[in-house]
Amino acid sequence: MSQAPYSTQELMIIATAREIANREVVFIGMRLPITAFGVATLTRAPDAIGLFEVGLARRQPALGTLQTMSDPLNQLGAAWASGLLQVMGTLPGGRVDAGFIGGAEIDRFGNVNSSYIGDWRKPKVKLPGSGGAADIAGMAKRMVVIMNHEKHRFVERVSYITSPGGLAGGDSRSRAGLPWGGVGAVITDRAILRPFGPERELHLASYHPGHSIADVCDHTGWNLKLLPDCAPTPEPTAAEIEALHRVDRDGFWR
Amino acid sequence: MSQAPYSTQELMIIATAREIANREVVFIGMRLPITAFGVATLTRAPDAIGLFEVGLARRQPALGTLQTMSDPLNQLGAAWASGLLQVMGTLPGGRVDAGFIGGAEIDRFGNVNSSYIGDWRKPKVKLPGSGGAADIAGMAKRMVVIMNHEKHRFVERVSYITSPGGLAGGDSRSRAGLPWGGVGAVITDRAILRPFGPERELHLASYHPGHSIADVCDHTGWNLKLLPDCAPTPEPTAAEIEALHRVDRDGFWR
Amino acid sequence: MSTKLTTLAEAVRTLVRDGDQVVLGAGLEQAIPFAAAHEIIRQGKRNLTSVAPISDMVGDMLIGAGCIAKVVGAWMGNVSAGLGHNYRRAVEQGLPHPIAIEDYSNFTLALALWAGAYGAPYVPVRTILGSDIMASNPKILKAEDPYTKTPIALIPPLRPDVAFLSVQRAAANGDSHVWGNLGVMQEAGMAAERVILLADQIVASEVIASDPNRVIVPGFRVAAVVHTPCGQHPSPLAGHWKRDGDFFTDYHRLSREPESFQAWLKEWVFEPGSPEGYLAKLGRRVEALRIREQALSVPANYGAS
Amino acid sequence: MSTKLTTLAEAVRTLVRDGDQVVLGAGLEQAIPFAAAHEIIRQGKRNLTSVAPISDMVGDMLIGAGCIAKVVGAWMGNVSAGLGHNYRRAVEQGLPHPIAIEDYSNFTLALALWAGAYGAPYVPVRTILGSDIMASNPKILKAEDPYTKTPIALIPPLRPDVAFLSVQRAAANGDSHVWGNLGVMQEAGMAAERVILLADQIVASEVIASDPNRVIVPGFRVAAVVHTPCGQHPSPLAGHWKRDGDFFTDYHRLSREPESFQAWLKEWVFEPGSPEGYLAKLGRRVEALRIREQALSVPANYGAS
Repeated sequence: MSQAPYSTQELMIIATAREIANREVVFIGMRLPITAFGVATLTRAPDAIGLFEVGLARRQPALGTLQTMSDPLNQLGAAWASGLLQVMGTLPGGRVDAGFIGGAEIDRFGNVNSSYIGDWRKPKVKLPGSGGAADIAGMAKRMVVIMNHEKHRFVERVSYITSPGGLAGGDSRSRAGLPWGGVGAVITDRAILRPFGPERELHLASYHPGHSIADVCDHTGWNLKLLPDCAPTPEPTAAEIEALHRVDRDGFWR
Repeated sequence: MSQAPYSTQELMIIATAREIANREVVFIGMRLPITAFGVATLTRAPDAIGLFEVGLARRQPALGTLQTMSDPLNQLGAAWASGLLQVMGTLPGGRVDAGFIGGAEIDRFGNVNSSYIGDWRKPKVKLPGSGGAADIAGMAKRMVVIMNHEKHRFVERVSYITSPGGLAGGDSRSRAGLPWGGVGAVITDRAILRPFGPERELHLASYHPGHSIADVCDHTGWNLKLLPDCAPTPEPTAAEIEALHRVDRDGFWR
Repeated sequence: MSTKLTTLAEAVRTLVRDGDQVVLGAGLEQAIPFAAAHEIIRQGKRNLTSVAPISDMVGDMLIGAGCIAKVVGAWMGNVSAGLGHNYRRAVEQGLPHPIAIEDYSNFTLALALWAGAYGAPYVPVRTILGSDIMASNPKILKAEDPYTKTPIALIPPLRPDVAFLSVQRAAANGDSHVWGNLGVMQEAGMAAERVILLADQIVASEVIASDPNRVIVPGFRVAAVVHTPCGQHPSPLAGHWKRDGDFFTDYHRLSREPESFQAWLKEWVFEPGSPEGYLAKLGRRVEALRIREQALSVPANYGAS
Repeated sequence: MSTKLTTLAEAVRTLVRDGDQVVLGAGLEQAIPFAAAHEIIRQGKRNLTSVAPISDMVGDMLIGAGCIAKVVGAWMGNVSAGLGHNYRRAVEQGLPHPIAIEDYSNFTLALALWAGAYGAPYVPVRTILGSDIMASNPKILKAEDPYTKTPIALIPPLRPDVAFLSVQRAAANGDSHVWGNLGVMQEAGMAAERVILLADQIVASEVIASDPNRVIVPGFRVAAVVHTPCGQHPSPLAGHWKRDGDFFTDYHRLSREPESFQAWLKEWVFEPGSPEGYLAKLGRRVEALRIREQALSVPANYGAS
C-alpha cells in the first residue's frame, strides 16, 4: 500500500462530492457531507444548493468547522433561513435531488437503522432516532448513505427500518407508497456500493485504493455481489484535492 | 326624531366596538370593523388584538383611512406580519374570539351569502365570493355580521350559504362538524339581532334610536320575533363618541 | 453563478403557456404583479386558470381580455371599488366567453397551495363545513376524521404551473426579500413549477444574504428575475409604493361596459407596450405614489465570531 | 398595555404542571432554552412529556433528573458528542425510571405541531411510508389517499401544554424577534396552550414593531416573558452567542455514569439555583462565547407616506 496523499475520510468526502451534479438541491447532514458539498460547489457543481433540516439553505458551506447545523457560522451568509417544515417540505414537494444520511446498521437493500438495536419494544441499544433521516430516505430523489464498513453494521436485515432503502427489494418500495427515490450509493471507508438488478440489491461498485474485493466482502454481512463494471474507486484528482483543502482549511479531515 | 350627534354608521361602529371584550383576538375586515376595533382599543378593550386575513395582526388600527388591508399604512407598526395561513390558522386553532363579516344576503338563522344570487350553476348575479368570510364564520368563537337592513337582503333562506351561521337551526351547525362558533350579533343600520332559543333563530335584540320595532320588522324578510328584553339600542356614551372621533380623524364616518 | 435576470416579455414568452395555471395575486391586496398581467394580455395567452385567494382587478382584467378559462379562488372583484364587471359578464352572460369557477375560501385555497408546495396528498380541514363551497366545488370531498369520527372536508393540492411574485428586492441569483403581509406568497412560490419574480429593485446578492430570514421563496425555486420598478402598480408594496386608489376607481367605471373596457385595455395595456412604456405613461403620477418616509427595521445581527 | 414580564421561577411554578407536554427544543440545535430545563429540574416537575423533533442534551438531562415520563420526538442524544446516556439508561434499563417513546421523523413531528397549531384534524403524509416508525408509533395510522388511491400515513395533531422559546429579543407585551434557522418554533408556539419566552434581551416594543415580519409567534400567544441573558447556554443563538462545545463534551463524559451525572446536576443546576447563579458560575467563560462580530441585516423600510 503506497502512502496516499489523502486520508480515507478525504477519499470518502471526494467520492461523496461526486454524487452531486450541478444545480442539484441536496440535503446535507453534518460533518462529512457538508465538506463534500463544499468540494462539489468548487468543482462540478457551482450552482448546487445545500439544505439543512433545522431550516437553512446555503450556496456554499460555512467558513469554518461546524459543531452543529445551527452554529452561528452556518446562519451567517445563508441563502435562506426558515422553518423545518418549509425546508424539509421540499422533500415531499419533489424538489430535492439527493440526500445524505448515516446510520448504525444497513442491510442488503439499503434500509438504514438509526433507532433501536434489537426489538424496539425492548431494545438492547437505544440509538438517537431518525431525526430527518427517514424523511430524506423517503422523499429525496436518491439517497446516499455514508457509513463505516463493519460486518456487524452491514447486515442481512436491519432490526428496525428507520430510513427505507429498497425495503424488501424489487418494487416493494413503490408498493409501500413511496413514489420515487431509493439508494443512489453507499459510500464507506472501504468501498462504494450501489443497487443493481431487478431486486435493487446493493452490489459492490468500487473498492477504495488500498482495499481489495475480498476485504470488502469480508466486512459485509451478506453475500456481496459485484457490479459488472466493478473497479477500484478512481483516485482523487488534483483539482478535487485542492478544493478539499480549500474547504477543510483547518485540516479536520486529514 | 331628534338630531343625533352621531351618524347611523357611527352608531353601528360603536355597537360593533361593544362586541369586543378586553384581551380578545378578533378578525377584522375592512372599513367599519377596523374603526370599531380602534374604538374598542380606546374604551373597553385596550389589549384586544385585531387580525387581518392578508397576514397581519395589529394592536391598534393604522393611523389614517385604509383602502385595503394591505395598504402600507396597515403594515407600518403592525404587531405581526406573516402569511395568510399563519394568521387565518388561528381560526381552526381555536384562538379567535370573534370575527366580523359582511354579505349580500342573510337568513333567519344567520347564514350569509356573498357568492351567488340565484342558482350557483347559473347565477343571476355573481358576487365576489367568500374571501376569508367562510373560514371566519366557521371557526371564530362567534361571528358578528354587519349589513344594511333591507328586506331583499334579510331573507327566509339565502340562495347560497357562503358563511354558515346556524345552518338549519338547532344543532345543525354542530352536526355539520363545526365544533364551536355561530352568530353573536347582526348589526344593521336599523337594529341589532341575536340568535335566541333552541333553534337559534335571529331575534330582534334592540332597535336603533330613530327606528321602531315595526320599521325593523318591515325591513326583514321573515317574521322577526323579539328577544324578551328587546329595547332601544343604548345611545353612544360621550367616551365612545370621543374615542370614535380620535380613530376616525378624517371624519369618514360622520 | 448563473444569472436569472431577463425581460418580462421574454419571461412570459418562455415560461407561460396557453392553458397554464397561473398565480398573480399571492400577496392578496399588496404586491400584485400587474405588469405581468399586462404582458400576458399583450402576448394573447389563452385558456389560463387564475389561482389566487383574492384577485383584485388583475383577475377581472385578464377575464375581460379573454385570457382566462377558469378561476380557482375565494374572491374576485375590485377591492376598494366593488364588483368585478368583467367577472360578472363572463359568469352571468358568457362574455367574452364563459368561464368555470372552482370555489374556495381564503384559508382552504391557501391550504391547497400548501399541500402542493409540500407534497401533501390533501389537507383535511373543518373551517368550511356547512358552507355551500362544499357543494359548488366538487374537488373538495366530505370525509370522516378517523381519529374523532367527526365530519371533515378534504382539500386536494394545487400545483400551479407559474407563479408571478412581486418583491421589494431581488438579486440576479433569484434570492429575494419581501415584507409586509405575505398572503400565500410562500406557498405559491414553493408549489409552482416556475416562479417569476417581479423585483422593484435589483440588488447585490450580499444584500439578500445579509438577512436570510427575509427570504420567503429561495432562489433555487425561481426561474426568472425581472426588474420592474413599480411593476405592482396600482397595488401597494410595503415601504416602497402607496396604493393608487383612483386607478382602481377609474377602472371600475370604465370596465362597466365592454366598449369602454376595450378602450381602457388599449390605453393602459396595448399602447404602453412594455413595463417601461406603462411607467412612462403614468409619468409624474408615479412619483406621488413613491413612499419617502423612512421607517427602517432595527437590524438583526448575523455575526458569528 | 399589561406586561408579561416575570421571573423564570415564577413562570415555571405557575405555567408548568406535573404531567404536562412541554416543548424545549423548537429551534433544534440553536436557541435551546436550557435555563428553563434547569428550573424545571429544580422545581422537581414530574411525569412531563418532552415534545421536540431533536432534543440535544436538554432532554437527556431532564430524563436523568427524573422529570420525564415520555419522549415524543425524532432524535435524542448529544448532537456533537454522541448518544444520550440518560436516555439510553431509561430506555434500556428503566433508570431512573422507565420512559415511553413516541417515534416520529423530524418532518412528521413538525407536521403534528402544524396540525395542532392550525386546528387540522390530522395531516396526511408520504415521507415515512415504509419506515418502522409507522409500526412503533401507534398514533400514526395507515390509510389510503381518496384522490389517488395510494398509501398514506396520517399524523394526528400535537397541542403541547407549554412551549419554551428562546429568542434574541422580546418586549414586555410578548412580541419578539427571533432569527437564524427557526426549526419548529412557529408551529410549537402557535400550537401550545402556554408560550413562555426566554429573551436574551428585553427591548422597547417599538424595536419589535419596527419589523413585524421578524415576529414568528405573536405576543397574543405568549403567556410570559422572562429576561434570561444567555439562557440558551450551551446552545448557540444566531448573532448573539456561540455554541459552548466543551460543555456538551463534558456533559457527555460526566453523564456516562449515574453518580457523576448527579454530581453534574448538583454543580450546574441545583447549586447555581437560578439563571443568574448559573451565569455567575460560568463567569468569564460566557464572555468568550459572546458574539462581537457585527454582520447586520440590511434594513427593510416600512414607511407608508
